[in-house]
Amino acid sequence: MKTLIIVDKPPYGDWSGREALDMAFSLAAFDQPVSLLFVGGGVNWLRSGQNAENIKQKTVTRQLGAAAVFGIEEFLVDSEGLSAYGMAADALSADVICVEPGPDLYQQYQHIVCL
Amino acid sequence: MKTLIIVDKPPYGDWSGREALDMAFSLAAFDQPVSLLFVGGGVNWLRSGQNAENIKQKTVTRQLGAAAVFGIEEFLVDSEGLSAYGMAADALSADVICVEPGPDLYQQYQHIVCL
Amino acid sequence: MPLTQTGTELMPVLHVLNKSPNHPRFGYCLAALADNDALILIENAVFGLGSANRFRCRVYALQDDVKARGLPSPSAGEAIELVDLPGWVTLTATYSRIVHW
Amino acid sequence: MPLTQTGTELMPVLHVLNKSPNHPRFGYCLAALADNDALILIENAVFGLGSANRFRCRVYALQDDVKARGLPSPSAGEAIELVDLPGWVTLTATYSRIVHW
Amino acid sequence: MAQTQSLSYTLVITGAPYASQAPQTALGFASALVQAGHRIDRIFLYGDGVHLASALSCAPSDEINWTQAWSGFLSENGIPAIVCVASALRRGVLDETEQKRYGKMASNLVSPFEIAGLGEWIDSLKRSSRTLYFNAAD
Amino acid sequence: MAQTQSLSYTLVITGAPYASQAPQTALGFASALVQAGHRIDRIFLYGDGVHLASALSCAPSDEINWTQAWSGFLSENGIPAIVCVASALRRGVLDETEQKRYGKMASNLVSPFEIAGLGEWIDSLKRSSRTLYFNAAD
Repeated sequence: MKTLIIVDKPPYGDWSGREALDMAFSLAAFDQPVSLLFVGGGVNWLRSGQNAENIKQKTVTRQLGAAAVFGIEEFLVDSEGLSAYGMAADALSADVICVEPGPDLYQQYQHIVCL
Repeated sequence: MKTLIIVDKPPYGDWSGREALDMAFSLAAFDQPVSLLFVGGGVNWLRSGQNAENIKQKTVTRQLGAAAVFGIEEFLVDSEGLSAYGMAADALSADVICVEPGPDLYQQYQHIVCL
Repeated sequence: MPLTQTGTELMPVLHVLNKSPNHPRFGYCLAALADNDALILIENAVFGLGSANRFRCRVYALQDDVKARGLPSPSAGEAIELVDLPGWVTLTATYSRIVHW
Repeated sequence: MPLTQTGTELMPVLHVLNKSPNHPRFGYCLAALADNDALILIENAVFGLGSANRFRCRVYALQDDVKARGLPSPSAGEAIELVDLPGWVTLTATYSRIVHW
Repeated sequence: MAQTQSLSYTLVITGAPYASQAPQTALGFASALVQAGHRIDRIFLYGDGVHLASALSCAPSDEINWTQAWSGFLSENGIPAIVCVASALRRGVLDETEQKRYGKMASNLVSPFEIAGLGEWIDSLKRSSRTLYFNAAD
Repeated sequence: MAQTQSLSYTLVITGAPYASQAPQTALGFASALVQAGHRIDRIFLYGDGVHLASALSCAPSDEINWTQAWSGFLSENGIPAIVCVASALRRGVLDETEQKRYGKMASNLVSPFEIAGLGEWIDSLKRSSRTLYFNAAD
């Protein structure tokens, strides 16, 4: 029962990404295989050098760091999104696999969630 | 104190347009000059032939009809939005003025509200 | 039909899309469609009926949402089928994998 | 400075934008800018810093939102000024007309 | 496309009433599901969807109160309905247990909704034939 | 760009906490306004922004409770805060008067917020030097 959680909005401006991540953490806690896919504006979750202290939120980088520890299998990232936001795959805050989201990718997952 | 209320989302899918319209009605009720501008997806508020009975909402056409009665001064509509959604200016549900939204238009209003 | 890594055959996907055509997710959904998938447009996504030639698979649209918004019914040449709520239910029963955009 | 229909001189506009660059409203805001207006990017709009050459007026960005998102500070050649909250307050006091996108 | 087999469903609602069309679309779909002879394992409210379970919402007299409509549908059909605890606490949707735990002056969870964790959602993924999502539109 | 004159402001918040960044951005701005010596005529909550006035919201211990933070700021500075009645009723934010009128089991409006109509917003447009809007981002 492999699950893919898609994050397509940047962090901090709204809450949907955090609640998507909570779903991923829960799956991992219940030993269900789960991967995260960052698409479009969502690639900004992986930007290095974030510091949300002054806007009084938790910096999401630390949460993503916990994701690997808690058993989230893969961080997939949309390569088109990376280039749209001027980000290099080797300068991200986490180890990622660059993908081109399409049918070949999605068919590997039984459940796909996009909040 | 001329006010412009901008509606840029289609009706029914969310509530922001209705609440923007409520603001316009209130201004008119307090005898404050107010115009509505429909931009982008918002032009679909003016489509003729709407009937929201089956999705259990009020059809917005009737509300727009009331707008003229209640003293809302003008319905402005973005001509680019009309063509993007394949709508003809002479087949709309209300009398409108086609405009190209830009600085020349906006400078005529002291207050501009875009929810 | 493509095989997964584990060798089991996967059913095609029913994609459910409720976003307007100018929403980024409309594009992500388009990019996810396989030839043998199906797509149903609901809520604000029915504004995308006019761009149906961009879809590479079977396309349905929820009648109530089309009617609410005053959109013209698709012509016979457009290969889009209007469905009612029971029709949508049938689609979800037919496709074992469903993605909501 | 242009004159309105009533003949009074209008102050230029401070535009406040908080939407991501791929949000439709980002474009509506750009189309509304006059040469002597000012624009301040806050919240998710700071992701638009990289496309600052599309803005035809003075551009500011809220430092806290830029820093939160890990975006590089604009280089000297980019003509974008980072402001803190007191700086944003000063801008709102300076411009008598403010539009929030 | 004929399919007469009876299946089990979970519906996840993440869009709020009066902000999105999600709860209304979901209710229409749920009614059609029951009519077609399928079983609904549970309704799961997540994110902004938890506002649907607020007993305090009051619709104008000429509009449908989606909380009441959902509450009635769930009771009539004996369908379990779960509100995600993490989403609910942040947004001020509380049952009496959470009210006491946090020392609040009132609870506002409408029956038959109950508060529970994401484990219920995971159980749906495992056990329901289909898990569907009703999100905010734009 | 120097401007030392003291002005009066109204802040309209239409984005909900835990769904948007609007209440936090607005609070940072409001604090800076007061520090700069400007006056805040009122805060006006509209649309989803009314959720900010729910006394029942509970933040996790390591997150800021934006309702409490706003409530404290308003009280300390004696700033009037209005919740739009039409938006509030639909979304289940009630004071005791509305609770009784609609026969509900509880009220949940946090002090010092008060419920009133759009007339208060129009008064702001007429009287405040500036009316600013804090909307949901995306």
